[in-house]
Amino acid sequence: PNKPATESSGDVPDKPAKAVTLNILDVAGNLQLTQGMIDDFVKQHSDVISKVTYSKGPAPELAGKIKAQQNANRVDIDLVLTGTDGLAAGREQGLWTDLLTKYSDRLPGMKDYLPPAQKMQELGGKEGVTVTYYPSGPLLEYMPSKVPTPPKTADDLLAYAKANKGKVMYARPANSGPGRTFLMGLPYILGDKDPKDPVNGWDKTWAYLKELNQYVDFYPSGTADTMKSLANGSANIIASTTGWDINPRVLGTVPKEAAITPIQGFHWVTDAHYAVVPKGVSTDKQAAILQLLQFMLTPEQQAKAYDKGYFYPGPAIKGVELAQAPQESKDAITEFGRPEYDKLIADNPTEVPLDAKALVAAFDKWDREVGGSKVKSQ
Amino acid sequence: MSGFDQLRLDGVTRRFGAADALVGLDLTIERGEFIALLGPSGCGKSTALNCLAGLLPLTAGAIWQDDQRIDTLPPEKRGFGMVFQNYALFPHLTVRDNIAFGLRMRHLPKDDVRRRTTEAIEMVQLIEHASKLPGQLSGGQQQRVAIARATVLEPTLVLMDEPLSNLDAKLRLEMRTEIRRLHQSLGLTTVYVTHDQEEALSMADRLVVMRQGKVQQIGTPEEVHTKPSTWHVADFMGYRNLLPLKASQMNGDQVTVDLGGTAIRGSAQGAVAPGDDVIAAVRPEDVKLSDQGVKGLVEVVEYQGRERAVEVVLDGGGQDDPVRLHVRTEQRVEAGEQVALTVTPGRLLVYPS
Amino acid sequence: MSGFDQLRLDGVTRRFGAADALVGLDLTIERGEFIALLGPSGCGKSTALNCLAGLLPLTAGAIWQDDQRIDTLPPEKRGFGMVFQNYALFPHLTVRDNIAFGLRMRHLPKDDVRRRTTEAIEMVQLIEHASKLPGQLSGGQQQRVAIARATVLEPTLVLMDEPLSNLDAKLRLEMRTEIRRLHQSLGLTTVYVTHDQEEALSMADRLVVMRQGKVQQIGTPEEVHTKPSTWHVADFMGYRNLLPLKASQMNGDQVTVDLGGTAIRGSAQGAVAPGDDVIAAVRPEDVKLSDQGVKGLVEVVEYQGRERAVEVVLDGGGQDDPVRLHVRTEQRVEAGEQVALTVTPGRLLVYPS
Amino acid sequence: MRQIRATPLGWVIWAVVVFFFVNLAGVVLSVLVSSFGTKWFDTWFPSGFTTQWYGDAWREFTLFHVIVVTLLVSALVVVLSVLVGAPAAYVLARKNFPGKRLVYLTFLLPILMPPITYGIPLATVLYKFGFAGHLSGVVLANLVPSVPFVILTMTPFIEQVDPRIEDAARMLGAGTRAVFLKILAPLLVPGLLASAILVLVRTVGMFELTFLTAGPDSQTLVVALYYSMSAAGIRAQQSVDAMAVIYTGMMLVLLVVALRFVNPTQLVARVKEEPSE
Amino acid sequence: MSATWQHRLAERGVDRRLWLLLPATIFVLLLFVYPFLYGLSLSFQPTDGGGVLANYSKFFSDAYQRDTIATTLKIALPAALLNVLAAVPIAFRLRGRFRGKRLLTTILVVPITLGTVLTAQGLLNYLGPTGWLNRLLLSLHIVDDPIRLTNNYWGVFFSLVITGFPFAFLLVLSYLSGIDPTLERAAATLGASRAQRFRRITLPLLAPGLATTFLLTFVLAFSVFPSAVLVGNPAGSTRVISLAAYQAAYEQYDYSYASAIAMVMGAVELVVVAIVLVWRSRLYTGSTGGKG
Ligand SMILES: Nc1ncnc2c1ncn2[C@@H]1O[C@H](COP(=O)(O)OP(=O)(O)OP(=O)(O)O)[C@@H](O)[C@H]1O
Ligand SMILES: Nc1ncnc2c1ncn2[C@@H]1O[C@H](COP(=O)(O)OP(=O)(O)OP(=O)(O)O)[C@@H](O)[C@H]1O
Ligand SMILES: [Mg+2]
Ligand SMILES: [Mg+2]
Repeated sequence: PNKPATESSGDVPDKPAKAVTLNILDVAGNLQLTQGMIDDFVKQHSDVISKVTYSKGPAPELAGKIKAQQNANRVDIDLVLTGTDGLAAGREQGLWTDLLTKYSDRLPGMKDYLPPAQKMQELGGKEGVTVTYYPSGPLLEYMPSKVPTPPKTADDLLAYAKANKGKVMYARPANSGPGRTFLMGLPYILGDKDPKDPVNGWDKTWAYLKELNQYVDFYPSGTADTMKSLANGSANIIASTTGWDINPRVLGTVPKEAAITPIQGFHWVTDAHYAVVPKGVSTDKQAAILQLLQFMLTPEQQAKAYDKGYFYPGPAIKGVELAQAPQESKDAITEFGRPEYDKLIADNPTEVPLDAKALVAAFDKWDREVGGSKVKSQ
Repeated sequence: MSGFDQLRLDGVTRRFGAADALVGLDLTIERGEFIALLGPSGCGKSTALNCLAGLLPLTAGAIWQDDQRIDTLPPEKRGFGMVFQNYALFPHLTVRDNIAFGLRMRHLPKDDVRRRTTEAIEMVQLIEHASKLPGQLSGGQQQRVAIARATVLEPTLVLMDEPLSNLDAKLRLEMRTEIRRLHQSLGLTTVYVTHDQEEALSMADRLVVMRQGKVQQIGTPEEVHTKPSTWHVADFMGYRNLLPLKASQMNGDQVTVDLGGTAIRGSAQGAVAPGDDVIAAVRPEDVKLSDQGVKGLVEVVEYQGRERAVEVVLDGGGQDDPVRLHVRTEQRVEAGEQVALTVTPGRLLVYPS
Repeated sequence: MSGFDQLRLDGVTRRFGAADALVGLDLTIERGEFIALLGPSGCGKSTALNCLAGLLPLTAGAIWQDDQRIDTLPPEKRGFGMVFQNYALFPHLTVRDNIAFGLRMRHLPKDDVRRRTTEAIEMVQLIEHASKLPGQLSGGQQQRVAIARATVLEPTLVLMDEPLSNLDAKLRLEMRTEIRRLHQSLGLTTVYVTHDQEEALSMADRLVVMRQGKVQQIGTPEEVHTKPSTWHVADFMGYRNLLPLKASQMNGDQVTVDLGGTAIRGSAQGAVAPGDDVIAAVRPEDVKLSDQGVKGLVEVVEYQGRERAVEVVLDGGGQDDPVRLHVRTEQRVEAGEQVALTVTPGRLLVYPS
Repeated sequence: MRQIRATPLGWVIWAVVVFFFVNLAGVVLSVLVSSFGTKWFDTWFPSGFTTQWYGDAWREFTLFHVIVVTLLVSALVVVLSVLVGAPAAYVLARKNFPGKRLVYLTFLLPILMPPITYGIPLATVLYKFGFAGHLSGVVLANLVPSVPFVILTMTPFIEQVDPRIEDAARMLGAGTRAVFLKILAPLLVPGLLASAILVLVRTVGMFELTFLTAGPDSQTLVVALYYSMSAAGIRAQQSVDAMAVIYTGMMLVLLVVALRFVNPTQLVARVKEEPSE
Repeated sequence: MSATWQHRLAERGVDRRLWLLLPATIFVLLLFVYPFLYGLSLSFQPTDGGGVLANYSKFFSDAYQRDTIATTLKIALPAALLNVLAAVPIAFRLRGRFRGKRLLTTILVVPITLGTVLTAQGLLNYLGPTGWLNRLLLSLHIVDDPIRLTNNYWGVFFSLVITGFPFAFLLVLSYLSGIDPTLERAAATLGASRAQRFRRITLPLLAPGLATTFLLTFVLAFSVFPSAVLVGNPAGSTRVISLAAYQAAYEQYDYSYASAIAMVMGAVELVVVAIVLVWRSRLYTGSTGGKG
């Protein structure tokens, strides 16, 4: 059933000897943004890629799967679409092919990255190619009917939480994008010593979170639960991001009336999706993938990343306007998007997220000292 | 539950699907009686016993204990003891615990339980097997456990379903005596199912002979043995010779029938008229080899210890339907010998066919 | 597997834990023989049969079929048939399917299977029950299914473990004849376990009498019946009167013993010298009520059909250890009567005790 | 036919059962309703109904194919694990032999050990021999916990069968295979069914080993379900509900089919059943 | 092999039938034992260096991790016990024949199909602060504030009961079907009341099956993972040991440590299992008369 591993370490030709089929594994939900691009490429360049099979899976087990394949010398996943966590996990285990050292010139689109996307690409190192980008958060989302005067500052939030026990909610950071964005964004808001060093540099953040913890009932295990709580009224204010603000309202899981508010002095903690190639993929396939990635980094294709606000805005390169996006996309964002985002994105600084090690340390500390303290206090 | 004076079965009927296993059983059991249910395999003996014990709901009829109707009581409320035909020993309990089970259920003091259990184990001669599980016992040993388990309780009514069938003759005799002794000394009332006439005759005060779910005859052992009410009962009670003959002459209840050319007297059992087709019944042990009488040829001889079971084909019987007589004798005869037979006077019973 | 000429058991032994269930059984079975294993409950009969069948591994010894050692073959390779003491019917199969099972295992043509199965069902008189499940049958019916299931295969050796114990007397007689007939007409070799001496005597060519796992005597029915080798065998073979006496006089193998003050002649079985403690054995039917002889008091009378079983306490026996004689008689006697007894000459056996 | 007898304790038990099921119905219905709902905020029922979530899930995960694969995998796993496990259970139930404890422990471990410990090396082995990435690999990997599972559940059932029944079959010329097929199998129907259903449930729900060994064509429903539930990114609550309903629906169909074939309470001892009243 | 030897071995249980063990043994050896040993050795090779036992001492010296054992046992033992104990009387009542039995059994078994995800979603929907149950209680004024039944211990417990009960029920019902009802009837004639019959006859004969059932439900409950995350409070009161292993493996990517935690998990289970098995081996485990 498996194709034997063909040559994977030699030079990558410009074009595969004959059209290849690609197995793409998406562990970040990225296909929602990019499947259209890939399908278009296959349609237009069937001499390069004859067929693509998609599979999807949760991120954490990804590394194990690739590792098993590589140990057995039979890699049958050719391209992985992942977030920063999967990318880092794989890198730590040495799973990814170094594509960019030799072949970055085949990806001219990478020169047009938006500046923050460029910074995200630096996180991607020589293995990951940024395909989509968004500024993320932290933002607070609330129901105007329940919270007439939303908190403007971190202290406001604390005061509100104290006054409305259990009504402020964020998900366990390890399981939730908005949760971790909130965590990583706090040091900037509170002016901590070293926002990149969660263990030694986040004194104010930890103190703040512990205090907030007193007014929180529990931390759901996913963002979806916080959204649901917001929608059904059991939470009034939750942590959110641009994408998590727009898309759930498009989908109808959160009422359209929900509003967002930034916290004074916040920095965007950005996020991106990457394409990576596991070691052991044949050079022919690598060639095809390089062509595919270059195709995906063109503005016409990047415009598809607007989607329905899921990764708002989405495109990683400069000069991609909403107008270029498919009609569906435009309609959704016209109805549910927020004009204020343009200004917020323009006016607030952007920061790359913590690197994998620091992030794991932050999660661990949060689990033990914030989330875990619940065990003792009960 | 203390004793009772009378137990009345009133039209007790049990059907399995469309088949009648037991039909309209009427029987009154007096306190202290020993009653044997007797009949061929499948005639409904176990069914009757199970109905009495409360293990099978009745299809119709009622059971009265003195003035109380008990056929709706669950088995444990009736306080009867039962020995099951397939033993139904508790596979997870040792012999001792099997036997002690009922006593423990009655919450007797520990010492009492131990003493009475030990006595019962001794009675059935299983001392060295007391701590074995039923699966480690021989068939006969299992049966003895079942007997001990039921009788150790000294219940007011004991029901026994062929309790001795797997025992050897010697032990069977001993157990018979033991059961009778228990019955008498404890003042039990016993209903005893058996297929062994001798057992029934020797143990019971009254016999109930059944056939195909119906009672054929109820009577003392002597009545049933000497005056079976139908030829079926006779058949079952060891009248092995059942001869389809013609009645020739009547004299009171004396009938004359023709057997192999010889006229023989018998006593009529039921309405018989001269010229009728009748069935004449006689036991092998009531037919004697002698110098004169009905002539015949010895066909089969079977050694049975002191006696021999001999099968004689009568002369003059039809070619394709020869008349055979079973004879028991202490004489030495050989197959092929020519013999003459006489029937002990008064021992030939004549039934309408 | 086609037939064999001889089956040899050579020191066959089986132990359960520390207990010997069967010790050094030596027995040669000739083709076509009908052998009965006889002995009290728990003596190892079933164990012997199971060893022969291959269902129990031997602890020691060997089994030879002609020149082939077969005690290591699994049961299904030996090609023997077996009737189990507890029937072991397949609870999920109807009577018909139970009986057809073995034939199906031999992949016989469908028509053959049907025909032979039907014949077997007829033989055991279960036609109207053919489509019942075993759980819906009476005990006797189940046993008949077990018999039919084993014999329908016409195996070279048939092993039967008390196959008739749950049947009534009439059916038992019929089945006996049927089994003998099958044995002869199919040229089977049969090993038959029973606890019923009469059955053993009437059916078998040779008897093996066992006690506590050991063979006591092997011989023809007549030998075993008239000359039991030990008093244990005598006991088991119906010599219900076993009297501990003293030998007074010897004359060849004629011994004189003193019974209740009367000198009686018996034949010595084994080394007996004057003055020895001996055990005198005599059957109840060989003791006659008469006008003179040993005197005694009738204690118990049991009705047993034509005959009565009478227990007589001899005069002059010790107060605490009275000597009792069991007698069978056709005479009417009552408990409390004074009687005199004689022993049929030549029927008293005297064993060293 | 017997009515359920109403002792006081009986009433209590049935009351508890009914209470349990009323709440369970609430649990299930709330998901079902939600999976068909458009928007459902702080109200008793959603504001509208739609089948959109099912359509989306169906297309996004090519569920038809996934379901076919799932059925195939679970059927194979059930059949194979019974074939391999039942004979072993037989030996463990019937025989005492030297080293039995060790063997027993070896069979216990795969049930006790979480797949984290052996999942990745197992997948490596399966990739090495070319099974993984394909249906056969998924089946083999799932057999690892299933075979011991069958062994463990079947052992008590086999213990319950009187060995003399088997002896009788052997005496009638039945070899081991025939004894298994004609005697044990029918007698063990309740046990086989129970363990088959449980293996089925576990297999259909076994995410980890399946994910590690599945290729693009051999994903099962549970992988899709876990993805929809825990993948990064945004997914409507209702679409997870819809996936869960599809998952349950499939299991339900399998269960009902299984129960149609064999009644779990079909007693072999049925003929000796409590007398009907 | 000499026949004597063959007898010796046969008496000890070594005979041809042992071959039946072969397929399963080979299978487990090939596909489990090797990978498992690999995992075991991995647990002795800590990523961060240190001695062979570094992972284990790390686990046991860290209260945050060590406590997961107690947390897990606190959830798994009661849930497994409840499932088995509840299954017994219900299954017991479902023996025999009566109208609607098949339907009733099917209904009782159906929750087995729900799966963790649907159960979790359902519990969150139904028992959540604005779920139907709380709505009902609030509108009937039985409570003033919504009761919290999810995202804590109870959520996980309920989910284990919902998924575990039918499982236990199915097994118990089947084991029960193997017991010959005649035995109970025999006990009845010996004067045993319903309760006594159950206690003295049915229960002991059922006990080996119950032990197995308990083991299986316990093992399932002990490795509870998705529901601990979804309906529990994974950061706090329901931080079960499998979650600790999961975090080590998939959040911190320390497979070695994860293996060690999983080994500890297996060992704890093994202790419970061993206790139950030792107990079981003292029970009567033979024919229960029902099938022959
Ligand atoms: N559960 C049942 N279903 C159908 N028929 C049954 C059932 N139980 C018994 N029978 C039938 O009822 C009849 C009477 O059975 P019963 O057990 O009372 O006979 P029995 O007189 O005890 O015979 P035996 O001496 O052989 O034990 C038999 O023909 C039997 O086949
Ligand atoms: N599995 C076992 N474990 C221990 N002892 C056993 C086992 N099976 C049989 N025995 C013992 O071995 C002895 C012989 O048993 P066996 O079944 O051969 O007797 P039997 O002659 O057939 O008796 P019966 O006529 O009562 O059936 C008995 O004392 C019995 O208790
Ligand atoms: Mg009967
Ligand atoms: Mg026996």
